[in-house]
Amino acid sequence: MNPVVIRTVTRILVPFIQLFGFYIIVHGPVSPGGGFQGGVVVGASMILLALAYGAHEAESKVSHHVRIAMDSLGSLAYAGIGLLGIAAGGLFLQYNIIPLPLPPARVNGIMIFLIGVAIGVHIMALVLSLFLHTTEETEKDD
Amino acid sequence: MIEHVLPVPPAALFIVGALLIPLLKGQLRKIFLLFIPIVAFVNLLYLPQGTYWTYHFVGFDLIFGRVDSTSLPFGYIFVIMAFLGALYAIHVKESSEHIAAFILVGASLGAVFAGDYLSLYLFLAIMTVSSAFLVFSRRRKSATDAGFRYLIFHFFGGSLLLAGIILYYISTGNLYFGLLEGNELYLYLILIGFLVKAAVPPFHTWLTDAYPEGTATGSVFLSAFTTKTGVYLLVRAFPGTEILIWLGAIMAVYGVVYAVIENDGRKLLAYSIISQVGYMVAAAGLGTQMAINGAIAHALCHILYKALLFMGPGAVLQVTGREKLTELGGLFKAMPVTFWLFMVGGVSISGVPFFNGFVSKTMIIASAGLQGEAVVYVLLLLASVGTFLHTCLKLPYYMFFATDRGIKAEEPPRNMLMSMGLTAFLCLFIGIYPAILYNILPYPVDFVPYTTEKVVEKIALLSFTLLGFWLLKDKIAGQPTISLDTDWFYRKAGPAFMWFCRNPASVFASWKDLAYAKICFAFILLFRHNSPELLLTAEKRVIQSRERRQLASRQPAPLDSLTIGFSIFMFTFIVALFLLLLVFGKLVP
Amino acid sequence: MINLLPPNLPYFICITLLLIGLYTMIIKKSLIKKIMGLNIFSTSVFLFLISMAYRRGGAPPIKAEGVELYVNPLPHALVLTGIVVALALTSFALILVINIYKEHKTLDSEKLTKL
Amino acid sequence: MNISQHFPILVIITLFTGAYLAPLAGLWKRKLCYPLAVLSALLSFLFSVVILLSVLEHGIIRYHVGGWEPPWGIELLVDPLSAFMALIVSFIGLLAVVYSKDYIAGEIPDKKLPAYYSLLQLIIGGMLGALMTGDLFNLFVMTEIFSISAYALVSIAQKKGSLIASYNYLILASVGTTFILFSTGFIYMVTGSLNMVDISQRLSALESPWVMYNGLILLVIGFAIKSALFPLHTWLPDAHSIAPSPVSVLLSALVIKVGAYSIIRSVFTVFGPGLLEQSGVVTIPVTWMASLGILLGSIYAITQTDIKRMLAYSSVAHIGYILLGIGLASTASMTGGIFHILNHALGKACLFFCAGAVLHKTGIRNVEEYTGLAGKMPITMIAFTLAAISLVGIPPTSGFMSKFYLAIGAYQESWIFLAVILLGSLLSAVFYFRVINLIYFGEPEHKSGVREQGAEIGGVVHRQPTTDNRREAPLTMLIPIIILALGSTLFGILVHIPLSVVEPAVKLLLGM
Repeated sequence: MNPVVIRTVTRILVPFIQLFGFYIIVHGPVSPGGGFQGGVVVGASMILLALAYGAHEAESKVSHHVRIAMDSLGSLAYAGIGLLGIAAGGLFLQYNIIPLPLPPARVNGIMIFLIGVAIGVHIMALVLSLFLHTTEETEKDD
Repeated sequence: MIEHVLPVPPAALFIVGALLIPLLKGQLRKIFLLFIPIVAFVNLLYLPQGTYWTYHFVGFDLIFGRVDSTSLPFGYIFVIMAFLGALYAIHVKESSEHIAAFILVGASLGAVFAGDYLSLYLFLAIMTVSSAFLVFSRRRKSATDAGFRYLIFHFFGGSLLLAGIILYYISTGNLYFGLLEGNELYLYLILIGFLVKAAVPPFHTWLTDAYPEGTATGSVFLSAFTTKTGVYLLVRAFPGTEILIWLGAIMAVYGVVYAVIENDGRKLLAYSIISQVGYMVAAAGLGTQMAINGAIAHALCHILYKALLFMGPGAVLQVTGREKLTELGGLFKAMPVTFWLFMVGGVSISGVPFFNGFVSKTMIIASAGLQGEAVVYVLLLLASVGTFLHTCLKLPYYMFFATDRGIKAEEPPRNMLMSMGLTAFLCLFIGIYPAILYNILPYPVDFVPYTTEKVVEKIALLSFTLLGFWLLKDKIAGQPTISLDTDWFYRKAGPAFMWFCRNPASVFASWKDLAYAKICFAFILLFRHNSPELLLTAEKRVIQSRERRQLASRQPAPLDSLTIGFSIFMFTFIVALFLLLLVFGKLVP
Repeated sequence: MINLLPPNLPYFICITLLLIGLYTMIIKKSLIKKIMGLNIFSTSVFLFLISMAYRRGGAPPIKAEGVELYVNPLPHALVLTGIVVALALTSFALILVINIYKEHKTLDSEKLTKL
Repeated sequence: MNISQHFPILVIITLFTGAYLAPLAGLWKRKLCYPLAVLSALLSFLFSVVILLSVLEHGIIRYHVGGWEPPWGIELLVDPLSAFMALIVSFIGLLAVVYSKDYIAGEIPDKKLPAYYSLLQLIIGGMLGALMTGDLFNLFVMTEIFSISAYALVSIAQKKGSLIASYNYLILASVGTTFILFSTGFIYMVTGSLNMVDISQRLSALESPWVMYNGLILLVIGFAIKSALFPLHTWLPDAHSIAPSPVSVLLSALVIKVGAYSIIRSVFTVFGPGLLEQSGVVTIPVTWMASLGILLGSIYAITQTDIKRMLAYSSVAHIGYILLGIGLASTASMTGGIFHILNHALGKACLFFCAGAVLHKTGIRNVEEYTGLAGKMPITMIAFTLAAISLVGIPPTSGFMSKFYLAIGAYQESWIFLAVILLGSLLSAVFYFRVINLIYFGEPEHKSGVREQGAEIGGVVHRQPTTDNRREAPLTMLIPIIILALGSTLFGILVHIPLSVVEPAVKLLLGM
């Protein structure tokens, strides 16, 4: 197998995969899909990159620190939106009563969208981390 | 002023006092140790009869102060004994021993004044732990082992008692501790629990095992409290129970027989405790007013002279570091005061007139006679002869006279002598003025100890024994061996139990392996499925189980070498079992 | 008995898979194979959940005009969560196995218990 | 809307937020992780105190997350039992976090500190979530959250054997949780609901009991693995003894209790008081397994020489007491069983903390080497003694009271269970007093030999033991020890405080 073929195909495909992933995240409120699925797709694209170019390539694109930050910020954003519901006088995650100058259905949609993005950010970092951790450890050993 | 402060629960005084001991040092601590019993005694004098300090405790009524004429005498003597013991032990530097001793005193007082089973059990458990700590304080292997056996034995007795208490609670709905009558199961459980405390054979082995292993000062405390609390409990709950008469009489003789052949001074005294407690148990069994009076009076006197007797060999141990009679002898020249004080205890226990043993022991024997229990009467009389023989003649003879082994010795510390002197004085005082004792007994006493007939009978008996001892004194010399008693069983039981814990457990593990192998074979047979994997697993299991069994026969084998495969198999097996039972309708109610 | 089979086929498959998973976990000595067994095992449960939710002729659970019969969406949510959990477990177990191999140079569970 | 109404969710969210803040803080300054973790644990502890008080005053709290009504949305349901458990969990969790500061410095590499504190908060948060939820599926998710954190925490120190212990724990417990999921699906299939209260109403209207029994059996056995009920305990001794001491505390004092709690929930809430008669299908076998566990767990503990392993086996015995009480399902036995959850949590946490302090200061793990430690670490050893006495069940301590209630409940069923409880206490006295005896009265000549041997244990080189006499552990370790020892003693005298919570909980569970 010639790595050139794989690398070229990967380089062409990765942006499209990521785009598709983002699409799934963004369309969460109105169609099947959502943050988790989209995040996994984006994460998988990075795994593809790591497979074709080696783990260090993916590592240099999204470093360990960035992954941890994405991971934590995603979850914290989710919790924050949930807490906004309480701050607005409702229940936890009751985002439809958050006082924005928009009709309630729109607020609902926006909040689901934001939650989707938060989960997506969290998951893409997580999936990549999981993969890189396993490879990292073995490579060190060899 | 003092009326406003007192009375407080006597148990609390000692237990709180015990916790303060480590904070004090030097002279201050010595004063404190003597101060607490004095305060406690004054406190008891201000304690009117009645029931108080009752607390409602999550649905149970706890009674911490049931003060009546049965419990009060025990309270007095325990506090006096605490003072004497503290004086005897005041030179000991280590606070742990003092703490354990004071907690023991406090718990005994608590048990005596407890009016319900829950608080009684509480104090009995504290007594067990604190007296085990007194034994542990000796800090050597044999003491540790003995203390451990003591602990386990008493926990065992306590468990039976607790079972009895629970049964009692379920059947009556309350926890009031009082007279028990009837023919219920809980009655027997509670009785056994109390018999263990009172060291009635065959539950006596903890006593002869542990008391000689205590420290010189600790044994004085040990000898006074546990068995007498047991006697109190029997007097309180089971007066007039037929079986106690026989148990007591046999116990009295049994203790004497073993004491005569015993070689270790303090072990001899431990057997003699059993013998003396036998009198009290028999008296409790007789259950007449006079017998109950006798039991309590004897308990009181016994605490004094037995403490004195334990102080003697304790002082010898303190000075010479030896305990075995065959290693001692000729100490009279060096320790005359100790000897004479010890002899006061010796004649008291033998029931020589004008010493306190006489006034109480004759009371019990006489009440047996009045009841028409001829056999018991004779047995008790016989035991009293034996007591004279071993405690008053044999022990001092071999310890202070006999062959002079040239042991360097001197009189013990002054506080020990003072304590012994005080105890001896009390023995004599009660012997001469028995009225002071008779006044605090629960029932009116119309018994006159000093009739010519009784005194002459006693003196005649004792003189003949003395004569016999002079003639046979070489025959009954202690042998440097351990005499065989029922404690053999449980000395062996400890190691056997550890063997059980290690070995059958691993044998069990090997069975599990074997069963697993069998199941694999069954799979192969059932499905005609010739999987080499399965076959291999099965064979390996068989080998493993054989190895385990061999290991078990030789030495403790490692237990938990279970593979997770097996654990999952276990899980699956349980689920399958449940489901199968469900399918066959065995589980549906 | 025979007519019981067709409508309940997914359940039978599910039970078979479940037993295969358990069998693998019990018999296979390799730690990795045990993880595979665990995955098969949990997959069988997912299959069970999915087949439970399926209704013949049901539409995807998105509100649309003129559709009465929907596939029950809740079990799908359960399965999704279950898959996430299984993913986390598997990846963690694999990392553990890698480390075990580095430390002990073997993946045989029988040998590992003897340590 | 009152803010205190949101506490059930806040109690969980605080810890989860803290768990994700820890890695972030770790990127910036590692030292920040500890105060953050303490802060979030403290907050959740305070929240659970308020929850408990308000549950006692106003009755059950229901909280609908996201405003969705029960059959669809996730419901948090806090009754006296879950509030009681939540208080225990958050309190001991807080102490474990506090204790970690000095202990963990010698155990795990500095690099892993953020991960450690993150996992610590996740495990506590997961347990609290499992306690608060009123939804069967959510219970499964929360169980998985704290279980996965537990697997990771067991192996975090990378000691010899810890990886295998963690692996075994993972595989076995996953089989259990998969069964839980299976059973959840089963129950959903027959009732069409995941809400516990809803399920219990629909189940009692059900015609055929077979499916119901099936679901119950799978559910209870699944949780039985989590709670290490006797024949399924095989993962416990390794995992609990190899983990770092604060983690051992969490596992032994809390995680298995949450498993037991889930069994209570599945038997008494999911299957409801109305079906109590029928739930004998599982409760009767559970009592027998628990009785076996009491005896064999104690016997195994006697043979151990490693102190933490001994404590771990003793946990097997004590979970037996708890499940015995629950399985007998009478008022007295349930009171005893649930009260014993508190006592064992306090006592066992204290013992593991003490063992950890000794390990930290001297590197001693072997029971035989405990000789004469009373002189070196008097406070720790007094605490050890008090906690051990409480677990043996000697009167003035709280352990006695729970065993007393248990024994009353046990005798009402059969004398065999009473005998088992008493015998179990006797056996536990054997191994606890062996240690206590060594601590206070051990032969002093052993002492010199100990110092040379105890240096390297489990692959981690501990600080060289010092020669001066009094060396207590640092304050962050000592204070939790003292608090727990006092707690396990005082609750024996102030029994009415825990009982005032346990009694309404039992009444509610038994439908009285």
